[in-house]
This record gives sequence, C-alpha cells and structure tokens, in this order.
Amino acid sequence: MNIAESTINGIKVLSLEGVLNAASSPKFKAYLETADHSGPMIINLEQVEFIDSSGLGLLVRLARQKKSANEALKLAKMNDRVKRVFEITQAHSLFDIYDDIQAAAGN
Amino acid sequence: MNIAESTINGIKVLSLEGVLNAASSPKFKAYLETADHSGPMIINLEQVEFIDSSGLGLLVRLARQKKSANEALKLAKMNDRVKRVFEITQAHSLFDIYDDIQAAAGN
Amino acid sequence: MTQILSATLKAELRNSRIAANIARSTAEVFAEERNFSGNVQEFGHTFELAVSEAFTNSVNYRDPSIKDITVTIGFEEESNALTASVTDRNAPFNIHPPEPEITEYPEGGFGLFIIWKLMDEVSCSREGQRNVLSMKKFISRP
Amino acid sequence: MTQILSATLKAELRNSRIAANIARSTAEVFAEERNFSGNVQEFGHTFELAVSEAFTNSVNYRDPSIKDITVTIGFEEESNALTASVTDRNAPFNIHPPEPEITEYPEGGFGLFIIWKLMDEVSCSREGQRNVLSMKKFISRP
Ligand SMILES: Nc1ncnc2c1ncn2[C@@H]1O[C@H](COP(=O)(O)OP(=O)(O)O)[C@@H](O)[C@H]1O
Ligand SMILES: Nc1ncnc2c1ncn2[C@@H]1O[C@H](COP(=O)(O)OP(=O)(O)O)[C@@H](O)[C@H]1O
Repeated sequence: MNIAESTINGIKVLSLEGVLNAASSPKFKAYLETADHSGPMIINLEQVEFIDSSGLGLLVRLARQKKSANEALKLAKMNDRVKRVFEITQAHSLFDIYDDIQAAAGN
Repeated sequence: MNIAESTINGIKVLSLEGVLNAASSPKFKAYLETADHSGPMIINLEQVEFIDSSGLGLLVRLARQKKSANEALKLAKMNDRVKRVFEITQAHSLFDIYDDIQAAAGN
Repeated sequence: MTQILSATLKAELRNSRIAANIARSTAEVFAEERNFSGNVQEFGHTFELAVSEAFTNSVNYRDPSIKDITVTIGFEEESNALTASVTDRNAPFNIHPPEPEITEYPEGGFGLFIIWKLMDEVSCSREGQRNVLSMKKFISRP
Repeated sequence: MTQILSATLKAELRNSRIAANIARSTAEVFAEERNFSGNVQEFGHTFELAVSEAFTNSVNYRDPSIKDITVTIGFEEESNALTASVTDRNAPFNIHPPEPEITEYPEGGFGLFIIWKLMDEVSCSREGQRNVLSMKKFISRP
C-alpha cells in the first residue's frame, strides 16, 4: 500500500492506495505513529481496493484518538467492497463517511 | 464471457466481455458457427480483460474466413494485456487494429 | 462435496493476499458457472474477505516452536454451495469469541465476527494436530 | 529456491482461470515485495498468461484413461526470480514444437510459443509418470 498526503481547505488528506490487510497495515501504523497527525483529517479511500479487519482496526484506533482529541476524522470515497466491511462490523457508526473529498472538506 | 451485437454505419459490431480462454472460447466458437456473420465486422474488445491462445486462435480463424471472403475484420479497443498477446504472436499483423470503434467504422 | 482445489502456502502474512485472491477467483468461477443470480463480485468478495481473515489468523497465532509452517486452503463445491477451509497447526481456538463492542472502539477481535457475518455456516474441526476452519456459503437454498 | 505455494486443482478447463489468477496474484505479491523496478502488472500478466497456457494444455492433453485427474501448480522464489511449475500426468511432450507460421493463419500451436516468448527459462522434466513444466522469469539480472 501507498500513502500520500495533501491538504484541502487547510485539512490534511491522507490518500491510501492498494490493499489494507495484515501484511500492509504495519506500514500504515508506523506512518501514523511517527508523523504529527494532530488536527482534522480526511482519509481518501478511493484507491483502496481491499480492506480486512487489520486495516479496519487501525482506522478504528485512529477514530478513537481523534475523538478523544475532539478532532474531526472523515472517510471519503470508499468502494462497495470497502464499505461492506464498515457496514458488517458497524464501524461505519464511528466515522463521518462521505462520497467525495469536497463534501468531506465542507465545500 | 458475453457477446453483444450492434451495428454502426451498417457494420456489425461484436462486443465481447470477460475472459477469452479455453473455458470460454467454445461459447464464442459456437456463436460464430451458428449465426450468419457475412459482411464486414468490428470486434470490440474493450471489455475483454484477458485473452490466451484459445481466444487468439478463434480470432485468427475468423480473420482467415474474412480474408478469403474478402471482407473487412477490424479489432478495436484492446487493453494492454490483450494487445501484448497479439504482439508476442505477431497476430496483430493479420488484423486492422483500432483504438476506438468510430475509427474502425471509418468515421 | 467435490474438491475444486487445495493450496498449501507458507505461513507468512504477505501470502494472505495470495490466499484471498485464490478465494475470490475460485468463488467467482464457481458462481459464474452456476449462473448465480446474485452479484458474482460480491460472492467473490465474501470469500476473499473471509479467507483473508482466516489465513491471517493462522499466521498470527501460529506456534512459534514449529519451523517451516504452512497453511492449507481448500475449496469444495456442492450444487448450491461453496465451502472454503483453512487448515493450520495452531492450538485449538473458540470460534465463538465475544462480539466486538463497537462503541468502545475496539482495534481487534473483528476477524471471526466478520467471518460469521459473511458465511452461512462456520465450523472448526480438530484433525490430529490441525484446525480445519470451514466456511460455507449457499448460492441458492436447496 | 523457496516454495511460496503449491496448489492442486481438478483438471477441468474452467479451473484454468483460477490457476491463471493464482499465478498473477503470486507474481504481483512477489514483485511488489522485491520492490520490482519494472511494471508489476505486466509481471503479473506474464505469469497469468503462461500458467493459463500450461494449465490448459495439461487439461486438453490429459490421459482419458486416468480418472479423477489433478494438475498441480507451484511457485518458487529466488532473490531475483520467480518460477512457476505446472505438473500433470500426461504423456511426455516436446517443449520445442515448430513455431506457428503466422502468415498461414494458424488456429493453434500458440501455447508453448507464447510461454517461450514470455519467460526467461523454460524446461520440462519427467518425474515418474509426471511432466513438470518449469517457467522462470527474472526480476533483475544477478
Ligand atoms: N487460526 C487460529 N489459530 C489459533 N487461534 C486462533 C485462530 N483464529 C482465531 N484464533 C483465536 O481467536 C481469537 C479471535 O480471533 P479474531 O476474531 O480473528 O480476532 P483477533 O485476531 O483480532 O483477536 C484470536 O485472538 C485467537 O486467540
Ligand atoms: N501438458 C501437456 N501434456 C501433453 N502434451 C502436451 C502438453 N503441453 C503441450 N503438449 C503437446 O505439445 C503440443 C504443442 O502445444 P501448444 O504449443 O500449447 O499448442 P497446441 O496446444 O495449440 O497444439 C500440443 O499439441 C501437445 O501435443
């Protein structure tokens, strides 16, 4: 998986790409632990083709951190297969989920 | 695989979809043998995700029939993986190959 | 039940993707051949995800004292159902762990929960020193 | 050479798609892990196509007198190369058939030709009653 950072309306956007599973999520975890990720954040999942519980667990953990810091965390552009994992586990109730980045950024 | 027929500028267009391999090509072969396929023809390969030598062999056979009937056979919209099979085998030299249907239809 | 395929993979996390792809491909070929009236891609994803979870568990909870460990995945078909199995040499485990309490933001414990949600039948049998986790999904009711 | 996986499939044409998908997925995971500098998708397609050809041949030329036949596909890695093998119980065959003469519009005879074009090394060994067709592709020169 690859991670790209950008900014929209002053909000950090993490664009993830590829597969978010047990093999790749350590890379995402390390990235979240090293850089400073305070402030509101949008995760762009458009290029994520597959996610399993390992990737989901990391996003849930980030949601908890953001919640206790009282900062927004928004997910955008998940495909149907990714959305299904959030729905099956009810994890979609922990996130603000948007169809596009502009809407997630409040435009 | 699926086969759909349409017409553009009076030319028959066969749009193939899916995988053209040894498991699926008998369906395409049967289709070519039953219906009347005289006249110029365009094969739209846009939705063909994979082809191997079984699919290639059928198209070569059709090319031979069209050549001896002195009728045009044009291939359009192959993806890179499909194109690679035609190039490796030199079979691309037996066909008129187009990037889009309009050009194949002479527009 | 007729076996479609059995694959033995090295128990490494990177191979969970291969296992999951095998599962998706097998399920899609099976569903297409049966002229499945539902969504073939979703049926493929069901097996892709379930096998990804099961394979990952087999790797994560493997017995570190056993060297050169492998995990075997198998697929068996019936007229109206496909069953995937994942076989490892781990300690026996409970396939009914407590459900994750989503309001508590759990980071783990989703694996078997997801498998149960996706599949129509889940069972685990102990064969010798092995766990065989079987996951069955119907394409139509008998 | 370390084995990544070995899969045994029923010798049926519909399973050639599963075999080809296993090959693509394995090759892509291998290439990504090695930080392959070339095109990962093309490397995946190389194995997908070669295994599709080889598996199809194993089914098409199987010995009709043997019931319940299976074909085994295997993948072995080295630091700079991936090798796929396809093992069947067919009669021995020549891996150097005449090349198809394209100007004569041949309908067949492309399978091994394509395999040779795609791969860096091709060999076939006879092990007992089995043919083991091995197909190797380097990701970098040693
Ligand atoms: N293949 C396995 N081998 C051994 N133990 C397993 C296996 N699969 C699951 N388990 C046990 O069941 C528990 C629950 O698994 P799971 O629902 O996937 O969540 P998680 O892996 O996040 O704990 C694991 O913590 C582990 O103790
Ligand atoms: N796995 C196999 N088992 C037995 N014979 C084979 C096998 N693969 C190839 N052959 C033989 O080699 C010949 C050439 O194969 P190939 O190049 O794939 O073209 P084609 O299958 O179209 O004839 C086949 O016709 C067959 O006689």
